Amino acid sequence: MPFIPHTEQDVAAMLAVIGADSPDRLFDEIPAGLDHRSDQQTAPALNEMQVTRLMNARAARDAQPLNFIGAGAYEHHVPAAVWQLATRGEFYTAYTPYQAEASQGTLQLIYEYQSMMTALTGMEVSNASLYDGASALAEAVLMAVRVQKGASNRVLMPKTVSPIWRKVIHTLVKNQGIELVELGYDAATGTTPLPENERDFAALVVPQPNFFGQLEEVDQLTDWAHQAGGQVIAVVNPVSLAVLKPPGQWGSRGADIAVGDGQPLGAPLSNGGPYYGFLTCRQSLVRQMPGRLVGATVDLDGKTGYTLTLQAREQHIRRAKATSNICTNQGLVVAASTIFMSLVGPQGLRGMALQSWRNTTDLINRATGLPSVQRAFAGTSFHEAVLRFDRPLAPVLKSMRADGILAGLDLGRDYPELGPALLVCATETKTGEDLQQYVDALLAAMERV
Amino acid sequence: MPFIPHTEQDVAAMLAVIGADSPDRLFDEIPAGLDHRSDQQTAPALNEMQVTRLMNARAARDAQPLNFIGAGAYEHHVPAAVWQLATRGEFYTAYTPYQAEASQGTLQLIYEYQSMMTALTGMEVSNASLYDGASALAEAVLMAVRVQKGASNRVLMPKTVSPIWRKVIHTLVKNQGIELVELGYDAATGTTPLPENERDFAALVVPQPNFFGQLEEVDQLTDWAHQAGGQVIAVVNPVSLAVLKPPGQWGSRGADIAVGDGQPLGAPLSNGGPYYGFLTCRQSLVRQMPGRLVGATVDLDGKTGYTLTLQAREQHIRRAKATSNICTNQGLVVAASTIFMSLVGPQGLRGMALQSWRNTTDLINRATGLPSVQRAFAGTSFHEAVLRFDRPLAPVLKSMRADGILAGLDLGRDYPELGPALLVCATETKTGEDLQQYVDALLAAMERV
Amino acid sequence: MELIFSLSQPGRAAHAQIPEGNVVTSGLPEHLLRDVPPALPELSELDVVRHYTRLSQQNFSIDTHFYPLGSCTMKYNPRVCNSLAMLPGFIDRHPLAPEDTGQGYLQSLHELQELLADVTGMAAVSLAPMAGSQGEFAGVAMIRAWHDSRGDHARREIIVPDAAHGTNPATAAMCGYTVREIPTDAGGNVDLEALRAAVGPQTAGLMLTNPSTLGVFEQKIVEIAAIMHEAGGLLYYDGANLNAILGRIKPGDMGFDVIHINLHKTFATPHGGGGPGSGPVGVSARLLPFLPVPHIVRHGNQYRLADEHDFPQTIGRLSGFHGNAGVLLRAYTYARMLGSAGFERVSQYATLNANYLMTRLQQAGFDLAYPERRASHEFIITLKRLKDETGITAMDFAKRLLDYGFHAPTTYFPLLVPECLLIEPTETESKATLDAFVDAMVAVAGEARTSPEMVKTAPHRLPVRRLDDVRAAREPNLAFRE
Amino acid sequence: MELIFSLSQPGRAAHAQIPEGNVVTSGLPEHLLRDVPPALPELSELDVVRHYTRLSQQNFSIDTHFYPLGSCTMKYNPRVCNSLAMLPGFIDRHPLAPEDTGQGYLQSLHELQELLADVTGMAAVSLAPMAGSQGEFAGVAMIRAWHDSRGDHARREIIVPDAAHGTNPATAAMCGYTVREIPTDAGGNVDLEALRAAVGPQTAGLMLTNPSTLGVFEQKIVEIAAIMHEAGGLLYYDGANLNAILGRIKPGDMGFDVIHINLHKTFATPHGGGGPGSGPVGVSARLLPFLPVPHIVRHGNQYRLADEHDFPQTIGRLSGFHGNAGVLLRAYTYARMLGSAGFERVSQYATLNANYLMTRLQQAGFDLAYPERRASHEFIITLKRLKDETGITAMDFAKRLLDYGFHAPTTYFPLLVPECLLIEPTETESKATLDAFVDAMVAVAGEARTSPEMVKTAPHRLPVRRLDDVRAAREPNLAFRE
Ligand SMILES: Cc1ncc(COP(=O)(O)O)c(C=O)c1O
Ligand SMILES: Cc1ncc(COP(=O)(O)O)c(C=O)c1O
Repeated sequence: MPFIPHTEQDVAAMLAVIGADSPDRLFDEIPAGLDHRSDQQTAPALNEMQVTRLMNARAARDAQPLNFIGAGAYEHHVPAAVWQLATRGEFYTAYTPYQAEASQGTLQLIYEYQSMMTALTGMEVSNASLYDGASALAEAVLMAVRVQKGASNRVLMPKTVSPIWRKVIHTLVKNQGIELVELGYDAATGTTPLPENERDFAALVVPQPNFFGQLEEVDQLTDWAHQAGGQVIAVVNPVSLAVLKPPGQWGSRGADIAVGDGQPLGAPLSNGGPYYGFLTCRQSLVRQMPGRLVGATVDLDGKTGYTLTLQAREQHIRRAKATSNICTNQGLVVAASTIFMSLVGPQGLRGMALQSWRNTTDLINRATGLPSVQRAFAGTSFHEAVLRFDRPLAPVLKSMRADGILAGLDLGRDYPELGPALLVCATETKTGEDLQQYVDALLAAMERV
Repeated sequence: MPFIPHTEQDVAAMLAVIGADSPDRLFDEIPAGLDHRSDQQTAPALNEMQVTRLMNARAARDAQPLNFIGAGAYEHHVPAAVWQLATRGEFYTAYTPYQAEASQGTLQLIYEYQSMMTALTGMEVSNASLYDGASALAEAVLMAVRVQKGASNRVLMPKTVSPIWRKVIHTLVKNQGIELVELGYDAATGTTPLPENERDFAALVVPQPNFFGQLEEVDQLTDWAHQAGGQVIAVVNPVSLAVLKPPGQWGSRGADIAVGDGQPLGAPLSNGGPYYGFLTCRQSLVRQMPGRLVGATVDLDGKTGYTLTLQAREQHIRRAKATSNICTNQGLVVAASTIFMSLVGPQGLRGMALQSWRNTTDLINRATGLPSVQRAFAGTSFHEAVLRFDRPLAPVLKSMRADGILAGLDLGRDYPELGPALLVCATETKTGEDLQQYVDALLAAMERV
Repeated sequence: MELIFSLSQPGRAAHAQIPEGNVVTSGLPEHLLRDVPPALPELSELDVVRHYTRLSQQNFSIDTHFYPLGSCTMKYNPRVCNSLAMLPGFIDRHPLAPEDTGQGYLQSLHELQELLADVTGMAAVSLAPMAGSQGEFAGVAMIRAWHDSRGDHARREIIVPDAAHGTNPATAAMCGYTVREIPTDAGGNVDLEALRAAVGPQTAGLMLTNPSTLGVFEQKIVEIAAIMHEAGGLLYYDGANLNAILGRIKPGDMGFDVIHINLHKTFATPHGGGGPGSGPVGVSARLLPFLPVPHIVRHGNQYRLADEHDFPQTIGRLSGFHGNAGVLLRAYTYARMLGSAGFERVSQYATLNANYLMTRLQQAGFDLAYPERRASHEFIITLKRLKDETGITAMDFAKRLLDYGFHAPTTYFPLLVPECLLIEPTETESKATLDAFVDAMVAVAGEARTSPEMVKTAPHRLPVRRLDDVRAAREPNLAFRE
Repeated sequence: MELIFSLSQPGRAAHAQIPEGNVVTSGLPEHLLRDVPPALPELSELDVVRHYTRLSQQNFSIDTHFYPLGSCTMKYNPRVCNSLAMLPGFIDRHPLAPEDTGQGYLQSLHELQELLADVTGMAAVSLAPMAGSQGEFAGVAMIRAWHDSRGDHARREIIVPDAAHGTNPATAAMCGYTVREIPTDAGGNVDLEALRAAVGPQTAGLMLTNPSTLGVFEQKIVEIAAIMHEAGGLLYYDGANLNAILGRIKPGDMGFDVIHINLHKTFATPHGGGGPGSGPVGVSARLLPFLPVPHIVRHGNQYRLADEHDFPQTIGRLSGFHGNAGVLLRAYTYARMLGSAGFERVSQYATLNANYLMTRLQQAGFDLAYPERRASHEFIITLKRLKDETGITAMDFAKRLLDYGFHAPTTYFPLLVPECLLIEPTETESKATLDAFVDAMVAVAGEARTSPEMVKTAPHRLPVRRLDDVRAAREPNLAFRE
């Protein structure tokens, strides 16, 4: 009986106290006919040794090639201390810190996290996390519409926001009658022009860097939206914020809400999750925020302590009128991320950002040295960029894959107008040799196809 | 400056307090000419990301074939909880528990370990560990000679004790004038006959199971040695003790000292270490024991606590007259082992022992199904056994290696008299398919060579 | 403890964590750059390790304390599930990497889909939702998509019992529904008359937790399903309490059309101080076309992620990639270690523990909310009498329990039982632990009478004493500023 | 805390850890079997995890506390060194597997050999010894083998200063030598006259720690070497204090013939509550033939373990396989992260920290054992005056420091300084931590005068109060019995 501590004597003694003659008797309130124990067909139990061998074999089968895909999930070095600390039982197996006095570890950590995220985004308040970047953006859209008190249900959504994210947002907001207005991009720069014809909208979403890795003119976009009476929702990569202007300083008043995916801050790629979404905003919007918040307070002796606060926004108090239905969030990844940010500090984060930028730039330069490969866009790209090819991509990618390289993300499906276009990313994890290996494989592919 | 927290301001402030104008000044007592900073030629510093990539590549190169070698180090399943707990910072980065009140975690754990080892070996007291099984046996030899108060300096050492261990013991005891008298083995059974001609000796060493995996007649050997006035030193595999008679019950009085290598109890194979040596003995011999001991005591409130005790045996008190020079032992592996024993319990340990026995027996039966392979010895083997071949082993092993199998240990060098002989071991980690794979590879090898 | 920021000093850094090379920003447009570096703490590696090691020690957790938090299923989280989910092949894989690089992962998740469908009696399961609440969202969105697909746009209402978890009404609202609450009868079941009165052509569905959050099995479930289906609504199963019936009763058999499962409860994945969880959603055949994507499908030995092209009627995507993949791997490993026989044992022993603890507490003088009922895997006691007699509230009681080294049960939920404690021991705790907990409960009840002041000001043995929640909310201090 | 045995109950087990199949012992001779199962505890997995998690929290450790334990070099142990040494390729390899399966491992260790030889100025280094003390054994055994090889059997004596660590005389004895102790002069150096008087044709060698255990650099080292070598003896370097001179001064240049290095000190491998350590031994050219085996050699790109056949004059083997391999991998990783520039920084900052702390404590009124000397990476204060004035001993003082959240310095070692505290801050601690430690020292010194009883009965804030060591030794209770 894996994970069950009862001995036969225990069971007998317990049944005697209850006054039941068998454990089955404890289910006697359940209507007959619902009992379906017999026909379950699952695998027999494996002991730890067996399951270990099974999963080792599967993980070994999934040994990964050299990866140059970004597109929303970034391969960064994660210091060993991060997950060794985050998976300490006291963090790993605690619940949501409802009993504050017995959860100061988690609570202080979240308070530190909130402080770091506000520092990074230049905003005033941060919540304790949402599921991921995409769902955080959806929550931000809902929040912005709430903040505008329903003055408009239209939200301007540039095509330079990740196409998958846009789909997620659609799923999550459509039932509340919110309209996502797609904004096209400038074909030359891959950035969002001022949508000057738009007037009636609740919020403008501004990605920086955008999905193509291009830098948007965030100041202009922000000021324009504010003048038009809309909120500005920034979508940012947290690592880039070591170098790029934080949303809190965009334009003359700063963005109103900033969101993004926390994955680059210490979460491994891990097939896509668990990551987490962050959401920061102006102080004045705090009561419209979704998700948990931790605040500092004092105990009976006046000593500082931390506790969940402003819970009147949340589902367990507000029920149908809550700011969101979220309950469980991504606490452990936040713990890892907080440790990560503490370890790398501003210097390390800046190094990651700039080295990733340099490597991607380097890769682009080397790749566009080949006659059949060009940059898709002018302007500045950060740590991702789009390459345009003179021939279909699929066979090129297949050839490079055979040479042990995941060359990037094929944009054909989501941006057919670009022609054969590849989104590539080389973070600080890549060496000069890796880049050369990429270019060699690319050259070989071009010769083959 | 990896791992150094000082800022420039810190350094300046510290030097000012000291009254030194530069850090170099702090070395001004060192004779000039000894300074050799300039000519060091080591690799440049790697950051964590770089060293991680380097070591990952090296470890990947060392991906291991299916292993059927035992011979002193045994592949057993180690529950994931074992090292996750043992490497918690509080265990991993504590020192030897000299300040007892600040080290109750380590001290109570060692007390629990000592209790488990006495239970397992059936002896009265256990120390807190020695370096490994081989060095523990050497310490036991020295201890037995001390116990006998120098009445004899001869120790009877069967050839059925691991040949490497015998070499280690020679290294460690020879300078104290101790003579190791080699006892031959019975060619039919691979066990040690009563050395009836021997009279003048301090101790007889008795391995169980012996290096060939054969079961010795421990009762007879023990009683004989005691009658001859010698001490008995048992050398045991701790996993086997879940099933085999513990040294404390050998013969009519039990062995006097029991030693072995703790590796099978939760230490990974890990290229040979760190493992640990255990040493248990009769209560009456406790003051002759080498190594640390933890004892229970009480604090000022009468509450139970644990502390290092009987330190008057040790080098830091007794100096040249200490029972051993050992200081640092193998604490962390003992921590892992204690957690391991708690997790598997008597049932799990018995399962490991019997399943290993069954698998090895099964393997032997399948292998000796081939005409050219035979068992080397009659009698009972436990979870290792010797196969004898009709042809040179090297090409057979090479062929099996090419098929992804480490077939066992070639005994040719240490026991040339056996002819082509292979020591094989199949622990509980091996499945029926693994055994079949072995036999298939063996068959293929026999056809090839 | 000191904040990490107070350990910071300008110029300090964990140098081993800094990428090589000194890159300057020239080439990046000045006006898009940040002028001052972010105020992250500047620390050595030792500072960080020491701070978070010590901080962790200030938590109660399953690994350190009995944690009988009702509705949360704080059972043992096997350590091996963590190590296996962290294997390089799994954690190094980019979610957009070609599917041939992730067959081991996809196979495991496909098997998990099948296994969950089997154990819940549903036609299919999607692993996309990232927690229970997102599972609810997916489920209710599918209910809406189904009605819409039939042109039945009049159904704008979701019914929830008053005992329901807050996420249920909140989710219904997120899906654009209005919420109608129905009462619970004296025995802890849904008030059938009220339900009959509530249903109509406006009814989209009913969200039900069974066993309910009152710790009892909804005995009229078959009738409820009939009422609902007759009215044209669908039945949603909140699977937060699946641990109580795992391997014994299938929600599908009770007539539910759509369900979610909290893997971080029933399937022992860690709560991590607040998440991540995973809330797979299961559907009956008629809701299949609406499943969220991506969905893992199998072709012979090959596995792939099916998407909008395969499921044109899907409610869509719920996350940037594929949900909380690492959590799913942990749940899968756990499920394989249980096997089918193990599933049934989970609910059996969880129920045994709850009924034993309930009986012992009743015998010790505590008032049960539903004394005539069996406990499911949890049960409620009410301290109303104690409060009337001593002024000690459920919260005071809970805080004092912490001093005894026990995490408190859930307090003040469900809302309809006054001064309640919702107690869920789970199957992984031993009788000895339950007995020790009873002793502590009795001791605190005694103190409530003998030294109420002490109980009111508890806890006394924790890193902080009673915290001022009101002040936290009145003067929000949500981030450190120099 | 309760012992693990008190949680045990017959029939309980962590079932996921039990191998499949029900094997009976028939076929094994009855008389060789055990009659009752060993009294190991019977527990669930949760019991075990909870017990050892809580137990761990009762320790001070580098990861939780400043730990200025003199002579022990309690510096930060980088976490990455642990993860890398635990990679499957490394931990799954059987030590007797063919060498082609371990080239990654062997290459790393070969590079470690070279790197240690370089940084110590020795001709070669063997990684075989499993801790400092075994390194000493190997070193002294080589000294003996060398004299023996020259037919010089009269040299039966090893000289050690009175300040030496206990392992030095103990090791000399284990190698069959008699030990002659020589005194220290007032300045903390070896008394040269005494040394001159002690040497002779009976002298096999001298064991010296430099910087010495008194926390000062042995200034006459060049003369000492000359005296020794003239007398025909060899010079042994106890490298426990190598952290003080790493990357700056090479023992080989000081004239040492053989040295050991404590990797678990200078190379930051964890102490693990008592080990494992590793004590590589380095030799000058003339001792090369006697190196312990196995020794890693390189042929082009291939690495292998050389043994007795390659080193016929070897002193032999020290362990069943090849020493504490996993510890060596950790040290190697650490060394690569430092690089040569990093080595020098270690000694520089360790020395800076020690001198700063020494100066601050002196300014705060503490008595230094050697006020005229520089501190090496550690230094000694003596509380003799305090004891005379207040009755508070160094041990009382140490215990009270624990209450302030600092591990105590080494007490009563070296033996020749009365009421001494040997304080080693290491390079990985920040000025802020050192300042906080000074505050605590000052506070305890104040308490020694104002509330001596409190200091004498300290600690007061730890899991236990002062333990009765005398009782532990008088009535040894070394194992739990039902
Ligand atoms: C009854 C019930 N329903 C729904 C939920 C929501 O699940 P989650 O927290 O995973 O979003 C919970 C968990 O807290 C619950 O207890
Ligand atoms: C000066 C000195 N020499 C030798 C040793 C012995 O080293 P080990 O404990 O590694 O055997 C120590 C360590 O305690 C020491 O401090």
